[in-house]
Amino acid sequence: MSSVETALVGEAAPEADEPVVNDFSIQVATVNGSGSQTANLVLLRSLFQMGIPVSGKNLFPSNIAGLPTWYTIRTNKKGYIGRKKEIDFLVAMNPETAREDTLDLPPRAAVVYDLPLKLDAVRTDLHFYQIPFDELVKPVCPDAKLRRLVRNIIYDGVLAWLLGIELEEIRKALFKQFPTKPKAAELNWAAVRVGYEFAKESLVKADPYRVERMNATQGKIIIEGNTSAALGALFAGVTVVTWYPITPSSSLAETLTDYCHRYRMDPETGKATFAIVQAEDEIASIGMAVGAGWAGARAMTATAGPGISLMSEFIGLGYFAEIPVVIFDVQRMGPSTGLPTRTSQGDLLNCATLSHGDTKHPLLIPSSPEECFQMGMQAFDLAEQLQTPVFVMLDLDLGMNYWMSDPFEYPEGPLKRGKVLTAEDLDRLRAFHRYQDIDGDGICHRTLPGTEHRLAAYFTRGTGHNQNAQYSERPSDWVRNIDRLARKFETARAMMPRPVVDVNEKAAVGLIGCGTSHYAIQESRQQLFEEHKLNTSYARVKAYPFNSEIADFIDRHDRVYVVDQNRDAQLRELIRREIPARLGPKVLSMRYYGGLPIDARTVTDDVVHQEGL
Amino acid sequence: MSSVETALVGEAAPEADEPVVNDFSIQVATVNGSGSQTANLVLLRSLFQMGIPVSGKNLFPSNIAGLPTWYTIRTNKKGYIGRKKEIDFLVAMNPETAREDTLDLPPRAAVVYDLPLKLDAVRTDLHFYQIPFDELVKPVCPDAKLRRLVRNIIYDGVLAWLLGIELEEIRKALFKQFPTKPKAAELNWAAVRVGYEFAKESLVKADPYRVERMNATQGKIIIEGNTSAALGALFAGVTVVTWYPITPSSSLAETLTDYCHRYRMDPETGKATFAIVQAEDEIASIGMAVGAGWAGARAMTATAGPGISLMSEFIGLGYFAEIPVVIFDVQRMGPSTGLPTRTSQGDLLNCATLSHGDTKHPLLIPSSPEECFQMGMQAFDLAEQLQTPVFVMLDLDLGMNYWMSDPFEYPEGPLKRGKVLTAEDLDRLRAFHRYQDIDGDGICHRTLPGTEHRLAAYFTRGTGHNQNAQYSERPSDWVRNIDRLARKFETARAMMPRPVVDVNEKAAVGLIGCGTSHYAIQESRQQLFEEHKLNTSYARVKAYPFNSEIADFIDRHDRVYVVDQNRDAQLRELIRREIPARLGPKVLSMRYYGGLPIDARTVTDDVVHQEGL
Amino acid sequence: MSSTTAAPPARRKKINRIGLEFQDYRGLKTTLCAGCGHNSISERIIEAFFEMGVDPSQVIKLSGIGCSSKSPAYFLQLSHAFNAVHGRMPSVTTGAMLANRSLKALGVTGDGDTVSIGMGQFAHLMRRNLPMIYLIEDNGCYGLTKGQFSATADVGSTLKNGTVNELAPVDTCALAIQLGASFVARSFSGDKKQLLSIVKAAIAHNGTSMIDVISPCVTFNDHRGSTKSYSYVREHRSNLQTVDFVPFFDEIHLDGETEPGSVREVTLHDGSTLLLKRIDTDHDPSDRRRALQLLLDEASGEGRVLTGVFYLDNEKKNFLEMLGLVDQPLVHLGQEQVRPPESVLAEIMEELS
Amino acid sequence: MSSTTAAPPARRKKINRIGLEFQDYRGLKTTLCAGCGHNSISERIIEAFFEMGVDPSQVIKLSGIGCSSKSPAYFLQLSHAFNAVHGRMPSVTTGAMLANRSLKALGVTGDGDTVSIGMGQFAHLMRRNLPMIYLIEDNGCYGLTKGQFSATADVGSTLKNGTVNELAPVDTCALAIQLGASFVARSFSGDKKQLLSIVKAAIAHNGTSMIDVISPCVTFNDHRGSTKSYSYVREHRSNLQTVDFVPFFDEIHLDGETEPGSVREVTLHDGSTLLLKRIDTDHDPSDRRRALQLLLDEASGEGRVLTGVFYLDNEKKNFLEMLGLVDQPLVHLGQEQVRPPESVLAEIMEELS
Ligand SMILES: Cc1ncc(C[n+]2csc(CCOP(=O)(O)OP(=O)(O)O)c2C)c(N)n1
Ligand SMILES: Cc1ncc(C[n+]2csc(CCOP(=O)(O)OP(=O)(O)O)c2C)c(N)n1
Ligand code: SF4
Ligand code: SF4
Ligand SMILES: [Mg+2]
Ligand SMILES: [Mg+2]
Repeated sequence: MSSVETALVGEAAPEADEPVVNDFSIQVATVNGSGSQTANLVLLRSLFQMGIPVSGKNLFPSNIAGLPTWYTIRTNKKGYIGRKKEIDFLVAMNPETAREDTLDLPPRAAVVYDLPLKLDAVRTDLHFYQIPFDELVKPVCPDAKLRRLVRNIIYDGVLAWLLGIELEEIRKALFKQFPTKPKAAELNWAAVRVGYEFAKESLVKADPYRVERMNATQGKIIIEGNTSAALGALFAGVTVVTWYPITPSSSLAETLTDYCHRYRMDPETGKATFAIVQAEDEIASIGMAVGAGWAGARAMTATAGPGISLMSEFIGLGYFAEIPVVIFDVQRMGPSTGLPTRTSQGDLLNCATLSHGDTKHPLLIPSSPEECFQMGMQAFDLAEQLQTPVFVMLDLDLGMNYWMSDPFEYPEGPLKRGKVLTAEDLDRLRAFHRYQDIDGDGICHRTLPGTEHRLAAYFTRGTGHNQNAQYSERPSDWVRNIDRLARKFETARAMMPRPVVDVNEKAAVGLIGCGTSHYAIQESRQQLFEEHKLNTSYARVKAYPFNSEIADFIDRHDRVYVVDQNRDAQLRELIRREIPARLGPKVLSMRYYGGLPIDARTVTDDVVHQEGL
Repeated sequence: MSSVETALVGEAAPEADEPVVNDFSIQVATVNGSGSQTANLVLLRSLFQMGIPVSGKNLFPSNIAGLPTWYTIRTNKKGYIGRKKEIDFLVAMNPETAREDTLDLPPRAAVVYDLPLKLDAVRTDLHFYQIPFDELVKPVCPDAKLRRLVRNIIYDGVLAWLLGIELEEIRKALFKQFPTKPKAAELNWAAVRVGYEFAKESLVKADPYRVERMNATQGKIIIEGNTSAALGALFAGVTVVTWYPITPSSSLAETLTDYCHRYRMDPETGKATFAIVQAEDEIASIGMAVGAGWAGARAMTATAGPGISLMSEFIGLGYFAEIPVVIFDVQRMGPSTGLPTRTSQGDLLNCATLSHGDTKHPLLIPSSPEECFQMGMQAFDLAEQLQTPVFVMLDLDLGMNYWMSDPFEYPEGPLKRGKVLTAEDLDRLRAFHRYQDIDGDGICHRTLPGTEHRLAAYFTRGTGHNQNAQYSERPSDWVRNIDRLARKFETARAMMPRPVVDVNEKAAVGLIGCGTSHYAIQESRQQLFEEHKLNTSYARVKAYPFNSEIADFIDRHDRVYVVDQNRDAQLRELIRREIPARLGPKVLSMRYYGGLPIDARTVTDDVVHQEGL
Repeated sequence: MSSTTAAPPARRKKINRIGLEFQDYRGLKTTLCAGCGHNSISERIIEAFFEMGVDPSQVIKLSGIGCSSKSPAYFLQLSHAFNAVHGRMPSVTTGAMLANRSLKALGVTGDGDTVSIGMGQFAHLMRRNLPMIYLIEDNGCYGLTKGQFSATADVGSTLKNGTVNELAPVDTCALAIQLGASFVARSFSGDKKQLLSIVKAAIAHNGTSMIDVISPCVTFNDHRGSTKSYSYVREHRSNLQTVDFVPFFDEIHLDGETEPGSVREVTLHDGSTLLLKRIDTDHDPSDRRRALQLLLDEASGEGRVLTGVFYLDNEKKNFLEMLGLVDQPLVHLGQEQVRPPESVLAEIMEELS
Repeated sequence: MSSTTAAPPARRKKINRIGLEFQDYRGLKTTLCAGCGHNSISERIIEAFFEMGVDPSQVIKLSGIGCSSKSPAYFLQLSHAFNAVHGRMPSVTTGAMLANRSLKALGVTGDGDTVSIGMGQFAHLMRRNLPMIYLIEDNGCYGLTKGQFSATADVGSTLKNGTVNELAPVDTCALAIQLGASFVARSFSGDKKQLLSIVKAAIAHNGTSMIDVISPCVTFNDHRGSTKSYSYVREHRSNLQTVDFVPFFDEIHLDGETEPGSVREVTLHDGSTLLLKRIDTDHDPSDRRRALQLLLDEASGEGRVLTGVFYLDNEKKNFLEMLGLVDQPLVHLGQEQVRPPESVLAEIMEELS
């Protein structure tokens, strides 16, 4: 609303402002299914190629075509790549939202818009650049049917001139987008140039935003979290992948499928060294994964909230029957079907104790593509070492958006396959008790079906059992068994990745967060210091269960804010459960759950408010 | 083991001890499917009819016939009817377990056993009564095929003589068991008399246990919790019941079905004023209940842990789309299939936040048949008033065992149907916004399908929506909506039944428990005082979310033990979540999870240990 | 809302037998892709309910999750709607009908929603013959999740990326007949006349009307290589009969050139008439055995897409009749009808004492 | 364990072609009711695997939840077993076979486990034709939960308390054939010879062998009024053929009095032979159309219980073949086969830079 008023207040045309270099946000407003994706990625890439820290976030509707979509690109010389709340530079292509998008802008922002929209009539305190897209596209693209798709990339040319993006980099990025389709690439490249020429001839640069070459992306890659996690699974040697399509996790399974077809076909026979099955639903996909894990495969599934709920019964079986399986949960906004194309951290609590009865499950929580890759691999080791379901908790922002990253490192050492007894072992041991805790770590030895030995067979069940896997209703057998499972969870605690802790000796206030909250927290810490002289420490949780470092971190501060991208402070809830109760009062909460990636300003404002600054 | 040693140590035959009147436990060990159920119930009833406080607990296997079953009956003049750990009087009929059962007895216990078992050879420190059941049954029951079923009731006659149970009461109880089968009753009655006569002629009473008529059961009833809950639903005017069989909840739905056929057929037409459907599974049963609740029916389902897990997705929909539905969860021991015929409180945490995303659900937790009845009714009022799924958390002990109870009181006042707008209302209001919080309590008005009015229709969905129930992905719409749901949960808090609080001014220690833990806690408080001079206060939680009284209770004590019949201290977990963090350190935990109903001694020993007494 | 719905001015004035305008049967503007088969189906639903003069306040629209399952937002704006969870529309509809048997239920679903995740509930719904219209918008793929194969994809059909489907498709019509549905038909979103007649017949029927409508996904499954594309279906479709419908409130006129014996007149539950005009061979829709035969042959045949009315049983008891419910909808029963009197409680307590 | 299994002394010495004793194929002592049909089936399974000389270490036994699903504890003690959750054995078996294609999978389930809660997974398993034996111990009720009707209960069949079933039963064989199973038969726990031959044929087959075995529940569904009682089945059963089985390692001997043409010799995947001797009419088990016909007629007929081998397709690709997996079980692949070399990661990183 307030923005509306800003609009009504007639203001003088803006002065020529101080130049703002490599530190602003661009928002491209289009409709989905209009091929704007290419134009936006080319934009992103060319900035990246110029060595400027950059991030892109796609805000798309839960539908296939024709609804409003916003793509925001942020450049930041300091390397802050979380979402920026304010838009500095708008590219308005969508009649449906153009007016509102313009009204929401802060004063002095710049607007590139499609001529018919007449946005310059909406406000007087902005920098407007009017582009006759339809007119410009005609000469480039005689075929009218294709114009819809080529039209958009013209704004890349316009922006190139306005922001000082090197055309050559745009060209490079563009041809990278069409590796196999040179004609399409040429067509688009022509469109880019037309936009550039038009801008050069007819626009007067008035806004302060510019880019300049830097050296901050040297050797980096650009990748989505889902692709990274898929690569993790690939290099973990996954053999059985069973899944059911659901946004935002589908692309994880689909990318993995592509990579498997490229790199996991047996060279001699040309046959597959993996099995990927699109199951009939999530109950079947987890059931297959559990069956495969039981039989000795490195098995996984990928899903999102609704799938997690459906998998609940099977996860309880996996926990109790002690079966290794990896579940990638790419979190979207729930409850229920909720907002399938919006991000959240709303499944933490549910996954940590999924299923009825007393259950606890390890969670890995990556914050970056690199961690998606590493944890994507580690999850399989942990699942097999612990003989239990392990969750990798991504979110839509991390999974489906493009991120800068250092290249991934090739894993060292052998796959950790856990305590599996072979026929030879059984010969040596002369006895096999499936659920006997020989090592005292709560983890017992298992055999795989097909092991050629009279002692190998055992009976796997979700019902009460004794150390020999025989059915038992004896209270003592029951208690011994689930106490051991609790012990196993303590073993897991020590194997989980440790938090990343940055203690500021001067800080009385600490921040704790996980996953994609990281970027907002990082930037917020600087804001808190620069704007309010508030020193903060920061601990980023990478897994559940937590180890003592989290308690120590809380202990050494007066107040700790746990940042959650959910309503019910789920991460804080998990932390509270595991720290000494005396620390409880120090643990405060900062929550955002609007479905957009959390931004630094929101964190800062909330903390400032709670701190009474 | 220790008991084995006791056995090996030869001891002198016991002295004639002091008589023990109306304060002992009997354990009948048989195999299931052997008709012992009748004999045991007759025993229970006749003691009840003699005015003696009594309880019976059936410890049965998860199979249909041929496996060991134990039935324990406890008489206690003080009225403590929780399970008693020690067995004073054993009736050994099952060759498979007889020896072990005997070895487990404390010294000086009495044993009635079947002649071939020769138990007197096992120990010398017990009172043995040997009965030739096969021989005795022949004359009574010429038909050899029937003998298996009649044989057992002979021990009722034996016990009648040994314990001083009035034959006439046994007769009464017996004929009550066979209202429609006089011949069967007569046959069994003859068997009882044979047992009695045999005992009188050939046994010498040596053990101290006796019963004497009291007046403590005047006007009381004997009933199972499942039957009580079914009656609650019946008198709540339930109209749609959809379920899927699962132990220990099946009898709830089946008893309700019987009562409905008796009392809910339309007098004129003889047609049903209810719909009861055995669905194909739990996803279908909750789906049907949700559909019915949406359409305006008083709808319910009944299930146990595995069913709860399967219902997870639909419960999230019910929460988010705001649909009234009642779920009876008769808790059994999990995780997974676990121990289907053992009791637990292991679903508390799972039900409280069932489903992915941010969800919270009200739980009612009855401790007695009366509360099963009351809460069974109240749940429907709450569900419709709050427009949300409401859980009634029984457990196997409460649901499937027989309990003494005061007769139920007929409910007063009208059914509370919640905020439903009729066509007339709509005429008056001239507008309808499904999700507008007019009253500020988070609860909005709904209309029912079929309402004849142009304004009545709205679109129910599990996806993001605005106040008019239209699809929306706007962050502001989303946040407003789920903040309102959180507000609604606070409204629920005030509507939940308050805890039963008994503060002992002298007490530094408090106990908190729920459900069937009540009986053990009650008795344990006396043990703690009598044996250790430890004064305790007690708060029994009847529902989640809790109200301030629980925090106040914790606040006024130094240490509070929360009693949980699960491994992970689930009730304590829920309490910790809701009380001010500063109270956290006071909240300690006492847990039992062996699958038998928790007993006072176990609570006492644990508290004594933690208190260092 | 009206602002977002665009009715052709021509129709504006048209009034049906219960005095409602065509407009009243519309919904919000579709957000599905332009050209999506589902949009045509929505149009037929609007026409059918308008022309039959069904009171929209007595209709409930239910669906699962998918592009198809979104479509209830785009028709019958005056009817209550329930967009449930993926694959579970059958149970929700069953519950709603148990609660209020006087409602007219229209369930719209997709091939993924029904045949993949929804198979179990679909099967048991058919078995119960719940009175409802069960309409599958069948495009052989998962539109909303970007075009993966569903379980109705034909052998050899390809995805845009070239992946070939090897698993045999599930024939929803054959299943429905075998499992107990009492009205089973298949149509094509592109055949206005046939689809309209069949939807009307479903409205007139008492029992489960299972209609599988081939409804191409223009964005993900309309390419060459797909057997659910517009062009493929147009080329390979063969009609079992010409389907005409005459509502109970109209006169039957057989056009002149129909020679006697070539048309089967089937009277439906509400008195309306279904006119099935023979094309090649004559098919008696009450012949369950033969209907299954036809579908089996088709499945084994060379990619022929057979549409028409396969099966109809007017006599079969529906689920609500089986349950022996009072005529009055359960939701309309008063407290005195649903809460037994104090005497009953006393009697029960007495038994338990 | 041996202490709890009681083998008839006579058999002790018997050795099969891989040198194992009969004893080795037994399991724990049953805890099911005396007389339960499921126990007879366990006996046939023991005999079949022993006589076929299957290596038990290469067999996996899987089940859901129910009395029937408990029975894997009572046979093949040397085989790995997985007693999963209710109705989901198909997915668990699928996963296990994906992981290790060299295993022989035997799934044992109940009518409730399969046709009620398990319908969805059952349907998709049949469609995939996963190589496994899928054996339903069908008693028309839920034994373990005390006898409620399942979805295979016949119309008019009664519970012990008199309740009558009105819903038509689901024919698992007809469904299996329609959905794609390549070997489909029905038998009776009381017919040792027929059941043994069929189980052996299932062992010999490559693909999904769906066997529905009528297996009376003596405790809850063996009363008069039940159509799944021993007496009812004995009285109403009619055999499609006499079924004999000759393993690949034995000679075929047709007994003298079989007149030529009356016996169909079907060669199975492993070279064994199934001998189907005509009784009334001749049935070609490769005729899918006719098989469905038979089952449909039976369903409409007067409570006849038709048993025998209905359908067999030796050629049909199974699911693992469709997936084009390496011959070596995936679980046996070494790290070098499943983790691509460093060069691959470098190549991918290059593409993404
Ligand atoms: C439990 C669950 N699993 C997966 C999804 C993701 N999902 C949404 S729509 C859809 C498939 C829809 O296919 P179909 O029913 O054929 O509808 P169409 O879009 O093709 O019309 C899936 C898998 C979901 N919403 N819920
Ligand atoms: C998810 C779930 N729901 C319900 C149950 C309870 N339950 C156990 S066995 C069974 C039915 C078994 O019937 P069937 O498969 O026919 O086996 P049978 O006992 O008749 O051999 C049910 C409903 C369960 N264990 N799990
Ligand atoms: S994606 Fe396909 S099914 Fe979905 S709306 Fe577009 S065309 Fe229709
Ligand atoms: S209850 Fe029925 S099915 Fe279960 S074991 Fe007994 S006889 Fe068999
Ligand atoms: Mg589809
Ligand atoms: Mg059964």
